[in-house]
Amino acid sequence: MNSLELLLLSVLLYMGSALLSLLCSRVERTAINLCGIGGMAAGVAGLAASLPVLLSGHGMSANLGGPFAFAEFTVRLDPLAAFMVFVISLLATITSLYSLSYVREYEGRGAWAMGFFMNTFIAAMVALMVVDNAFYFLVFFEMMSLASYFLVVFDQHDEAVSAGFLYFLIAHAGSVLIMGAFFILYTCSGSMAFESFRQLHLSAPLASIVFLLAFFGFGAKAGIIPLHSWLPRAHPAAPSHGSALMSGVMVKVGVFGIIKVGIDLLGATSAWWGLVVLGFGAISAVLGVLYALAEKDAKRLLAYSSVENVGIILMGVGVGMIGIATGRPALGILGLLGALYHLINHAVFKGLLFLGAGSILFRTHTKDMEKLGGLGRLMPYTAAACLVGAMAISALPPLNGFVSEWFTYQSLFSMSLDGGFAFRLAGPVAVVMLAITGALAAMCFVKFYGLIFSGKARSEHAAHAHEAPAAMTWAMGLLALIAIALGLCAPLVAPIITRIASSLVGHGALAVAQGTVVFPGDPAQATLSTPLIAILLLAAPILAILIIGVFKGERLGRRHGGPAWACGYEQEDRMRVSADGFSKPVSHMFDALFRLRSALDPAPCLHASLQRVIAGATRVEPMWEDKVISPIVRVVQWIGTKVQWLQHGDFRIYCLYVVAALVVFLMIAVA
Amino acid sequence: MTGTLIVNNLAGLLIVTSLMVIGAKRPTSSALLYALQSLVLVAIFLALAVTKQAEELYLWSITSLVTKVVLVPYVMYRALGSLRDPEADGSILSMPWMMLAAAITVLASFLVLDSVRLPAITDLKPALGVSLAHFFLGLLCIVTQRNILKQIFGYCLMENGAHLTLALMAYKAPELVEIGIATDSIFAVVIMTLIARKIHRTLNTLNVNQLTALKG
Amino acid sequence: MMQTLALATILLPFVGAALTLLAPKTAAKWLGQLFALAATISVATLGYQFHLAGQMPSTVDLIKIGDTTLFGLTFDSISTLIGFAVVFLGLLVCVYSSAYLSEGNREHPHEGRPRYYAYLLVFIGAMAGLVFSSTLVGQLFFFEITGACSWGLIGYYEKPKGLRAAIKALLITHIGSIGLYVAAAWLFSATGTFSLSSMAGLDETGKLVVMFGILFAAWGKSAQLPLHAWLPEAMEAPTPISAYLHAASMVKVGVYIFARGIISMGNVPHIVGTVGVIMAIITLLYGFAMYLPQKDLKRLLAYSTITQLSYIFLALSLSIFGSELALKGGIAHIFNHAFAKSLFFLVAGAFSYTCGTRLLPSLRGVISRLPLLGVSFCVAAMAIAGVPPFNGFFSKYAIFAAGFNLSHQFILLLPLMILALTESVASFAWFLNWFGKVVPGKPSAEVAAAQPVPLPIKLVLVVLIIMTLCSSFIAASWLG
Amino acid sequence: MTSSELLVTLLSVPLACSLFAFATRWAGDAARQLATAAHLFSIVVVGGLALLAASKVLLGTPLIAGNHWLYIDSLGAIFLGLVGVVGCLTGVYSIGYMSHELEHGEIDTATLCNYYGFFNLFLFTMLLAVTANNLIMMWVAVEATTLGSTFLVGLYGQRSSLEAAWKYIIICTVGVAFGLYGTVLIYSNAASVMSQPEGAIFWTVVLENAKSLDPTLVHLSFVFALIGFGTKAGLFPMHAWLPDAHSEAPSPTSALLSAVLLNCALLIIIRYYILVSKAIGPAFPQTLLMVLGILSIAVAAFFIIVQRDMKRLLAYSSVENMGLIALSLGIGGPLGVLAALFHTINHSLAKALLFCGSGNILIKYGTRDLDAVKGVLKVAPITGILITAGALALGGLPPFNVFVSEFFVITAGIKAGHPVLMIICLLLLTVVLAGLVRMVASTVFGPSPEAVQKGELGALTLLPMAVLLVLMLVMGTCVPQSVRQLVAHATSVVLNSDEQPDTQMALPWQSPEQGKKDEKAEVSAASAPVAAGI
Repeated sequence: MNSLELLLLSVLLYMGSALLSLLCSRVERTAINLCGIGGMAAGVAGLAASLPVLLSGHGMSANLGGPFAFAEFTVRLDPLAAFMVFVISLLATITSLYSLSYVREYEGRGAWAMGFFMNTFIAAMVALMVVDNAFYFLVFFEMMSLASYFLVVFDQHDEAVSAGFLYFLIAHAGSVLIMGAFFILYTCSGSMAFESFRQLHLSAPLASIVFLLAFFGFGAKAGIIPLHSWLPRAHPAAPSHGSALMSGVMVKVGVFGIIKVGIDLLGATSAWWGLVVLGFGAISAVLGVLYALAEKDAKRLLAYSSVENVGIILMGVGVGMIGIATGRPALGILGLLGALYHLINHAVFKGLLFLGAGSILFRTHTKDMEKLGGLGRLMPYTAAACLVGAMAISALPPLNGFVSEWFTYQSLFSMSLDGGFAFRLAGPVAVVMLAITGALAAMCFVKFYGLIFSGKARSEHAAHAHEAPAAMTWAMGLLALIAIALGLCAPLVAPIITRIASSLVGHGALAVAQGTVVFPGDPAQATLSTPLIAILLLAAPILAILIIGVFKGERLGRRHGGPAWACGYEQEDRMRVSADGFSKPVSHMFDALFRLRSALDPAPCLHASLQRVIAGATRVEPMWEDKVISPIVRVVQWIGTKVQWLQHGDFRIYCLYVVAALVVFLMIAVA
Repeated sequence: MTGTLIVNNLAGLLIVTSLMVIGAKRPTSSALLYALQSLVLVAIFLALAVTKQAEELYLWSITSLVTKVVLVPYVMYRALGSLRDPEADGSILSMPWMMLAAAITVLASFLVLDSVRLPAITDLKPALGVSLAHFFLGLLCIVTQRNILKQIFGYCLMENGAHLTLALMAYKAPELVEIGIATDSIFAVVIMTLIARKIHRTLNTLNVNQLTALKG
Repeated sequence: MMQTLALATILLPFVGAALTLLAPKTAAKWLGQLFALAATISVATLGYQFHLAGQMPSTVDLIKIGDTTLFGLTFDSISTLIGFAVVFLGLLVCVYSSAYLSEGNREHPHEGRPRYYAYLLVFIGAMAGLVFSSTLVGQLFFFEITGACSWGLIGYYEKPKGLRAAIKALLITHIGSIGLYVAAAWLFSATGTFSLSSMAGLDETGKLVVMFGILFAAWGKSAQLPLHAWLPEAMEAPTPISAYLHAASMVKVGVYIFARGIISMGNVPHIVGTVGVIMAIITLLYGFAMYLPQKDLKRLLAYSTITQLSYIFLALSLSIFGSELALKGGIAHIFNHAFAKSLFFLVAGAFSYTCGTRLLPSLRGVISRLPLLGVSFCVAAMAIAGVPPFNGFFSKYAIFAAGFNLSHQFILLLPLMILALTESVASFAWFLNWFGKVVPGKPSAEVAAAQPVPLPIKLVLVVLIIMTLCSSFIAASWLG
Repeated sequence: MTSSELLVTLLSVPLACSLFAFATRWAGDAARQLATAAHLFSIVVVGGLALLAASKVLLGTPLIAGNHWLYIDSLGAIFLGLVGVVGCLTGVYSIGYMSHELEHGEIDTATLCNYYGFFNLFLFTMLLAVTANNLIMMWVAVEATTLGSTFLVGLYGQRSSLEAAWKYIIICTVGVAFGLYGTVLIYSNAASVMSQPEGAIFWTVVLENAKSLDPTLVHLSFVFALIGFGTKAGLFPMHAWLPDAHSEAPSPTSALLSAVLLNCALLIIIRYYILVSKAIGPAFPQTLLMVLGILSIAVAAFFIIVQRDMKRLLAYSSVENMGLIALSLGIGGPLGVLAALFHTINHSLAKALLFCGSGNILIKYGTRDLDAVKGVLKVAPITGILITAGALALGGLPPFNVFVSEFFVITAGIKAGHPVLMIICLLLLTVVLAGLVRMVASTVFGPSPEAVQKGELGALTLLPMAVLLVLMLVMGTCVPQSVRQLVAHATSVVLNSDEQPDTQMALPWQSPEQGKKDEKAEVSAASAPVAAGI
């Protein structure tokens, strides 16, 4: 089986299990298992399909025809697509595993349907990555949105429904923008095939229009600020493994699309596109994390954090595009390396965190962090996995988040060194923003972990929680391991991703790793060795413990638990750190930015104008009846009643009619 | 006095008699006057027959004599004599106005016929004009009178006018035609009379203004 | 063979209608279904034969006066495709009606009368006749029959409001038909024949007159501005009829004759296209604005029909500028919309049947109480809104692609296409909004008290859901 | 049977039966049966012989009989056929209708005998009108139709029916009297220019000499004839008697009046039209006909839309249709005339059907008021369906016949270069349709009143209507070859030319070779790809 066949198998497995799940609506347990196992199998097949391409760097494509005369179903598994398929499959495999237990929560509430939507959702994403035709691209793009929409509204309460509405609407509007971009390309090339788009050489203004349309279209999907408003509402509403996929993978589809159109199809010909991407990325990163910090709801926090991370990824993409546009392939590769690396990393740790949040929800039935606490002891595995995730997302070395952010930093530094004024200015600014982001992210996840897992339980549910089922802990564990591996094995992973990036840039591969170190193209600029850091980090506390253990052996044994010291007062609930309290200083500091969020919210304005339109339409609707049809009817009837006067009963007058007619006609005849 | 002159003068007499028919108060007197008029008509036929050497017209005059002078007036005299409805008496136009209208009609008819150029009737144009005018006079009777019985007479007058025209212009037509026309007119009169009687019986009126229930 | 089959498709329903009227009342619904089924089999076989014959377009003259063809049949991929849709949907509506028109119906409890099925059958036959007609006279003939049938069906419940609406529908479409009268007459006086194929030989004025005539007639039937007023009122009809009228038949008459005209004329004056496009866009926006105040599902669907037909008009008008893609997209949209909108209307009917209401605000939480209806609602809404994998997207996409492609040549099309695209998003939003309000959540009192959906209704809904998923592929592969 | 015998029989049977029916009033108890039998015999003979005569004309040359007094060419044959068919059907309907009236005491036996007598007399006069060749006899016959039918109109002897009868007879006699002037003018004109004046009385002979007639007089005579016979044909503004008479007459009579009588007058107009066209060219008569036609349509349309009385509404619809025929004649050309003749036939069938239907309603409900009649479909379903179909047909909706002829009218008009006029005409027809449909909607549908007993009136009242409906369907979908030929011949008669419009309509089941050829072509088309595949 070659990669494409495996890929096909993967998609068929997803779809097959999805459809079977529909048929098993009466036996939900079977449906759950079917979907879970099917998804896992499909995920594995997807991994198997993508790995050879990733490792070899050689893509493949096939043309499958299709019924539509204007669009052929072309499949192209190039390195970028393979990378994305890999990420999707990876997360899909694990979430499928997770779902085996998690979905039981939904038994009796249509778990079979959830399985159907879930697997369809994944299948659509996989297919979306590899189609090489604008038409089918949009088809799968919309199918992805559609399937995930149902995941969002699955709970059927008002909040979920309205979140779903917002989500799907923005996604659809985005897809229409994308459609517009594709149509322009189609108009110029005469074909819907991406291949023909790649051959095009558009004029700069036209290309810019295409790019901007695509950027905002995909940006809506990626959740860049200001098109992000659906994200913090939709992701929490979905079931957690769905949120994991949406947040971990689906938003990346947006990024993928930006890369696809901006670099793959248009060739990133204008440098300012990169600046745009960079700018939006930076803003999204900072604002995303700020908003995340202010959240009390665990899943909303994670969702805002996704906005932040997408911002970071886009910063990398932006740098990559600038590199390509300004003819600095090394910079381009570096930027894309950072972006893609962060992409997979974010998928892993955000997936992990959402699964963790899901496990907590599964046991405690709440997402409100104010009501949690002390779960570290009750759910140790979950806590451990979440700790890894939180550390990774906070970019603590040697975990994966650090590596990719490091590459991004390096690319920004490289950019600042050279090129036009704008770029030299943009680089440092972006670096600063990235740094702020990093700091706030760390704070944010301290809050996340601390409020949920540390301290004492704040609610009955939380107090009686216990460890999640095995499938779920295994899934989280796996992700945690992958997060660690991606960090530690950076020297192995980075070259693979570099190859993808360089294939995008169209330049020879850049050396970014040697032995146990990775470096941004030039080892002289900077080097990083995550294994070494890991060893050092592990070594330092162990050394300390060893020392303590050796010298203060008996004291350790005498330690005993008791209430925390509260200046001598009794412990009270309100003394504990609350979610609000934790982020209060930050909220104060960035008050203006928070206020901006509500000030810029277009919803009230839209609502008002909608009301006006409705009122207008209500008035206009009967107008046809009143102003057009009724008058016509009335006039006809009026004429009728007037004409009736002719026939008023006196036959003598009737005789005169005859005479009159005769006279008139005689006059005509004589004249 | 040539035949044509006689014809033309008699035709003039027709107008006078028809005005009398219209003006008569009682239906019986109208019937009698109508018989008188028909007599004049028969005389015209005879005169024409002599003038034109048309044997057909003798036959016409005989049939006319039988039907119009005897039969029709008799029928009307008998059938209408008993019908009275004082409210229905009267006309839209008073007698002087009626005369004026008649004059105008005659004049107009003459004018219209002025443009007609048929060799057969050049010398009988006045008679032809009168016949046309007579026809319209009948119509005038129908239109102006309030009594439906008068309208029967109006029809008869029209009929006479038309008959005269026919005699002037189409006397060569087969006799059967004339008989057909005569039969038609008799039947028309009979039927009208019957209906008038029925109306009088059912509605107790002869007033045209009462016959305006059907409208719109 | 094909000729016989086509004639059978046209005539069988008429025969069935006559029998239905004569047969006892209880037999009516079975006779109706039987004859609709026979016609469907016939048209399907016709399609198969046509396919075997290599999908070569052909024309057969049937009724001639001298050299003038009065009526003939035309077989090409378009007529067979649309013919199948109208007859097949007729069958589905028949089946559906057999359950809908029963004492169990909550909104209109009564047993279907023979004349209902008779009208319906005549409608099916007339639609088939119109679709296969190769002459303008034939089209006009069946055009008017459909008008008469719609009159009978809209006023079926014999309520004053319904009767009024029926007359309105009849008269407005009849006024529309004046265009067709003029077109046919003009064609005849210019070329001495009524056959569509001769339209290509007209001079410029003739083309303008004929094409505008057809366009006007098409507006009337397809309820486009300014002749749209009959359609929302026509919702007084029994719901299966609304489904048939506003999805498959009545309104499709207009677009179909327009499409036929364009295909037959070949080189259509651009001014026709310009007028067509502009009116389509205006109707599109107007129709959308009218979505907003609607609370009655059927009225909402009525306006949605208007806008969807505007899309078809847009497509067909664009094809005048030389876009093959637009033409195919338009035809495919006729086909796709037929199934999607039927589904939607039949869902509305099922609501009436089970819950006794079709007012959107009183419907809530359908999915938990009536899952099939919820799913159908969703599929229909998504299909109408143009979300893949449902059929609406595929044809709409082709229309937009063609439009944008043409805007390269005709720059003024660009803003119009953008408007259309905006409308597309907006109507998507509106349907999604209602979907969110109606389908999920806690059942409202009406829904909670719903009675079960009868089997025939379920069956039809399932078939339509399947068709909604695959009709676009059928259309695409059939049209080539 | 020679043509002469045929025609004489045709004319004499109804006359004899009529007299017999009058006579039966003295037959006591048997009167009803005797009169009915005579009536039945008469209408069957008339129907059969009329069709026979028409078919003879179709197969051969025009029939001339009775010393040139009677003449049937294909034009006359159409009208003769109509008199026969509609007369026969309404005759049958009469039996059912009148026996019902009798049983309910609306009329007595003597009136019934009178009814049958007058009915057949009326038939006779109409037959005479359409077969007359003698110009003056034509007039006489038309005048006689009035006289024959006046009693029918006033049969019920009620206030309104008497009023209607009075108006009918006065206006028609006055109007038709003008026709006499036209006749006389033509005759004397012809007589003065022809070498053998005695022939000038015959239409056929005059036609041969039409070219030598004096143009001015021809102008005048056409105006007189048009106004005169137009009165009888119910063209605006001479139509005023029509709604009254049609609405007050017993329904079968209304049907006969509307479907046949008007046509008889129309035939005379056409005869004059032929003469005049030949003498002075068609422009003048066409203009007049068009003016009258469009005026009639317009005025009648508005009358229809506000009418609340069912039979009056139908009566106005007759005005409208007569207008349409006149318009079509006025448009002229082969197509226009063809359309006019077709429309004559179609209108007759449709109107007869509707008047019969209105008769059923009248009996059932005792009123013709549209506001009072409701739910016919529930009371008498078959009647309801037939009325609905008839009204739709009359409104010009396919698959019925009126659509076809209306379409031809429009086509002819546009071909002749009157697009605006035709659009106006179509709009007016829409108004008419509105009126008819509104009538059906308010009577046929809706809840049925409690007071009305449910059930049909019996086969005799339904069968003729059903036959008419079938005829209408046939005329609307596949006009029989014979009718087409007849109309085509008639058109050539009207156009005075030997070239006739080609109406050889080919139907698939009528030309086996044609069909076979197509099938063969199809087979070869189907087999081509297969062969290529092999």
